[in-house]
Amino acid sequence: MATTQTPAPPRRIYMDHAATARPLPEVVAAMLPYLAEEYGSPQSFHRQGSGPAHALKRAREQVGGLIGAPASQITFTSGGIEANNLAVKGAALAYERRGKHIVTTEVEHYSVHHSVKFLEKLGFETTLVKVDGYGRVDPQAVVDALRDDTILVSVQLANQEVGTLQPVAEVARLVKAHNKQIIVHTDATYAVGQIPVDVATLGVDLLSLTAHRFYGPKGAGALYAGKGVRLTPLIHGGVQENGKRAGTENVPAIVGLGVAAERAAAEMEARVEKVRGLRDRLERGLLERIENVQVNGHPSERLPGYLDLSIEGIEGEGTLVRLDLDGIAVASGSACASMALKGSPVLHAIGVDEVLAQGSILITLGIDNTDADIDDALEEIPKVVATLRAMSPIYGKRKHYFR
Amino acid sequence: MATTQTPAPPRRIYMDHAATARPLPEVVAAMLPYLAEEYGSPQSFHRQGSGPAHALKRAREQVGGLIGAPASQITFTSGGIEANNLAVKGAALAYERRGKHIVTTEVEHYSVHHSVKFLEKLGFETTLVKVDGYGRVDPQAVVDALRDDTILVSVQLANQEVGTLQPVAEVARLVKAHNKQIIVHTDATYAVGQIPVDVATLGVDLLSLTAHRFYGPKGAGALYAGKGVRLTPLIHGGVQENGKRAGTENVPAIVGLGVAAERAAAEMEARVEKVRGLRDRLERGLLERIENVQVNGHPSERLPGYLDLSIEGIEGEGTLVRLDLDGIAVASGSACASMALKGSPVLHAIGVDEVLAQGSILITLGIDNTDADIDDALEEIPKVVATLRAMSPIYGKRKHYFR
Amino acid sequence: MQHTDYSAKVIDHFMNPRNMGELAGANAVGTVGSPACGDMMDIYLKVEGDQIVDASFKTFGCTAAIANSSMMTEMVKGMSLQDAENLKNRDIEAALDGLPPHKIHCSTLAADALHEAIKSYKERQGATQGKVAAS
Amino acid sequence: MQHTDYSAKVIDHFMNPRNMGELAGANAVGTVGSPACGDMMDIYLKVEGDQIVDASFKTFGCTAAIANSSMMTEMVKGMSLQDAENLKNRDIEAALDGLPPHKIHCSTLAADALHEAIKSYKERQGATQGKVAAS
Ligand SMILES: Cc1ncc(COP(=O)(O)O)c(C=O)c1O
Ligand SMILES: Cc1ncc(COP(=O)(O)O)c(C=O)c1O
Repeated sequence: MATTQTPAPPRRIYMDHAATARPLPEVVAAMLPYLAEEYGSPQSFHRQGSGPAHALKRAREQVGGLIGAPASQITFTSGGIEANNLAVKGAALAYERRGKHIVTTEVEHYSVHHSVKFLEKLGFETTLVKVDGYGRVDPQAVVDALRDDTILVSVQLANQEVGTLQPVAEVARLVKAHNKQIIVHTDATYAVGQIPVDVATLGVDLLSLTAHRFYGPKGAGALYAGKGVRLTPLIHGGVQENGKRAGTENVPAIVGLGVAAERAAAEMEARVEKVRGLRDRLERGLLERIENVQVNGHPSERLPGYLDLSIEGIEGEGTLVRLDLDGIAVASGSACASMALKGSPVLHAIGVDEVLAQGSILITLGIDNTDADIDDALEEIPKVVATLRAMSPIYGKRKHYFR
Repeated sequence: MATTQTPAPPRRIYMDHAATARPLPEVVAAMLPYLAEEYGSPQSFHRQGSGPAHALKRAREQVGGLIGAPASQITFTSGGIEANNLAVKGAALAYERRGKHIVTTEVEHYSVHHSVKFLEKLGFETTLVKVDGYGRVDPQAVVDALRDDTILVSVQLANQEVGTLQPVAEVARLVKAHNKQIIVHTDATYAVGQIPVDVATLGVDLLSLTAHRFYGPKGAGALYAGKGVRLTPLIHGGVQENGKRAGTENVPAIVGLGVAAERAAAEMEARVEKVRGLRDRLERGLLERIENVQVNGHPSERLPGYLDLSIEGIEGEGTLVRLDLDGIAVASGSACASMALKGSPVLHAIGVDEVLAQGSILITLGIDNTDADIDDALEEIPKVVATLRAMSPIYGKRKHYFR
Repeated sequence: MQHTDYSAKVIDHFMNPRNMGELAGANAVGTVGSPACGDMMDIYLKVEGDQIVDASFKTFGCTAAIANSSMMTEMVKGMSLQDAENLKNRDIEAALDGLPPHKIHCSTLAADALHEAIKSYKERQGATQGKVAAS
Repeated sequence: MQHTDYSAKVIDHFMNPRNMGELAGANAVGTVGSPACGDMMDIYLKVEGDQIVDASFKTFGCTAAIANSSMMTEMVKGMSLQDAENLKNRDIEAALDGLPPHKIHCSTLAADALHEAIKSYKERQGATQGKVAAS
């Protein structure tokens, strides 16, 4: 099959920071030596190992610094999904003698959901706590789901799709008050580097993060594990990462993660302000220019860069393609745009109408976006919506097709 | 504690290719765009995803090409240890209804051994087949270990410590003749890229490899899985890698793996010849210059770059440090040089005297070594050995201290 | 997949859809799909005697759904009813220089909408001409 | 760890060991460790009256084992037997500017070898002087 030869658009505007972000130039620069002269293994006793070993140590401090944790409590992984798998499976298997019940929410990432499904095959049981129309979980509902044999609670810090922030500190406080032996995990993959995150304030035992969400490289993430928290390794077979995660360390990526963490910590306030400002302008502008559109997620308790829209009468994949041909990269929760051809379970959980869910567009801004990007988006998105609505047999026929 | 301020030696000679190898400059060059402008996620539907997606496809073909496998049968992982975990745990859990018995050898890498230990906690049983004094397994002994409920056989292609090659093709042939339903895995992490490897010739179902052993980057490896071979994922939660391995793909590292695979395939013969030539000269020269030393592993059926020596009367860690201060980086199977402070189980399995095992030095050559490196090693190693022997209270007292 | 996996023809028909909109004087309509599943097509035909003289569409759906609708309406204009009944989704797909594997169902949808329109037209013809439609 | 985690003093005593070799005229020897476990030390002392007038070592073992042997023999030369008996592994470690955590046991070994040598010396003294060694 021939592929498209359409010339590249004059300017690419990236508004899909939920998928991944461009590594900072200083991140890449810091990685390069570890791809070249400092190629040694940190486990080697000789001199070739010492540069990489010190680099790991430094990165561990940098990552700890970003989330208020001692370096010794940071375990490097290949990314956020592995960190979530290690947290959920690792804690469940380490504490299974205490019980086999896990509490989590309807809106967690697949890496938590599928880990839990796997554990169910090993005899574990799960309770999925519901969320409200903003995607928020009620901390009391989490407590109500606890049982005598509950060993693990996993509640994300920010949702991957609508950006809603969960009251994790409150969840942890109540769960620990109920039974302090229960391990509390938070998937903070979407929050770390985007908003201030502090493990002490949160009061969690385990916290997952990934570098490529905050301008670090792909291939490196971390799991914070508080003092005394045991984990059965997911990847067995070596002394690396204190026995919690075997495998020759991906030194270049971990170095990149460290630098990205340090930059995020240093620039946090400015980043939040900038990204939220751009997002708010875009949100206001689009709501002014497009009618019959809804914003998904919590109005205020939401990640600064997130804008998830359900646009009546059109379908997301086509919207995404037209925008991309105009140079604007966004994502969509529509079934057609997903590799699995499945609609978004998050939009379903928060009660978005099924047809509206097919018309969802996820715009996620980052620190590399500019005012000019917002101007362009405010011009292009309404045009594309109008064009597709003109083709739509259902737009304007809400009573027929929408609940 | 103050650290050493010794000035760097004039020239560093790296002879520890068993630990890791320096990525080729063309590998690094190929990775760079994917750390910069081509930073997108291969799962993104928009244009920013298409460069990375095509890069993954290309890398899959390159890796398949190196081992004679179709691209569709290659699953990328974060490295060889993860590939081994996925192979052993993934196959065991996928086929556990057929039985719960696994056969492997005494000399496998910890990633296989510890995966099997983990499975034992889930009710699996294991038989460890013994090896001979060269570290070789007898294929008939593997067959003798099979039971009606055996579902998996895992035998490495080359040993990590003494370099001995296993008769994997013969093992696979006999096992399949016995019961073709049994899944055969080989950890080829130490062989791929060093010697010709072809999955059809081997007749295995699963084969692990890692990039950084053959001049690719850290952070990328692969598991070959033949048609129809099922695997329970180790890392759950995404559509990546056909559902076999979730997580945003580490595109830069995978691209590097692809290029390293292509180079390895193209240069295989020349590499083998060069590295073996250097090794043979070093081996002969050292045996001439040092008395009371033994070569571990098989005399001929051994990886081309491997030279594992047990040197009577001295201890390996000190030898390694002195050589390193002279600019020569090698490894040691001595307990003192290992992070775990444990002696080498491989040397134990092949019956090396315990005291001799403490004096083992592992020299592993690669394509970046030169004739001048060998000259230097032939000069320095005997000197260091003589110095340390002069300090040793046991050298020359074999009757007292050696069995 | 990325949208760059679509052929140039798919992108062309998506960006510049032919025969888009309701058709004045249409005497046959076919509707398939379900908005909740992400695609729905209305196909309008103007049939004169045995021939489709004009065709149009309105589609809610992805790039491939819209491109298949557009291509299909182009293909059937001037076609005999019988040829149109024999038009297969593979024909539309081929006319678009192929579709990514995930998107084959979109060509099926377009073919189904066409066949649906013809069937309803025939039923109505049978009814108005006082004949009972053969099952 | 890497050997660069060793202090400069450790590396210096390893590369330039002091008092290495058997000691002519030694009247006390202490041997500790086991070659199968990776380290073994012979410590030689020449005691005159209450004082250690000379000391030497032969060691099979790692960098830290050799450096500790060397440093310890330096420290005890000229020491009274009583002070030497009170020498702790921490003292040797401190004199070497610290040891990596994995390697603390090497300083223990050196102290043990010293104490072993003194003990055997005293026992022998007791025997030759016709006294019974106090337990
Ligand atoms: C909520 C959430 N957690 C974790 C991850 C994944 O992290 P990574 O892709 O770095 O493995 C994702 C990725 O899409 C996610 O949405
Ligand atoms: C036999 C063997 N297999 C696999 C591996 C590991 O691969 P990686 O470090 O790439 O995870 C090792 C590493 O030391 C090994 O010795």
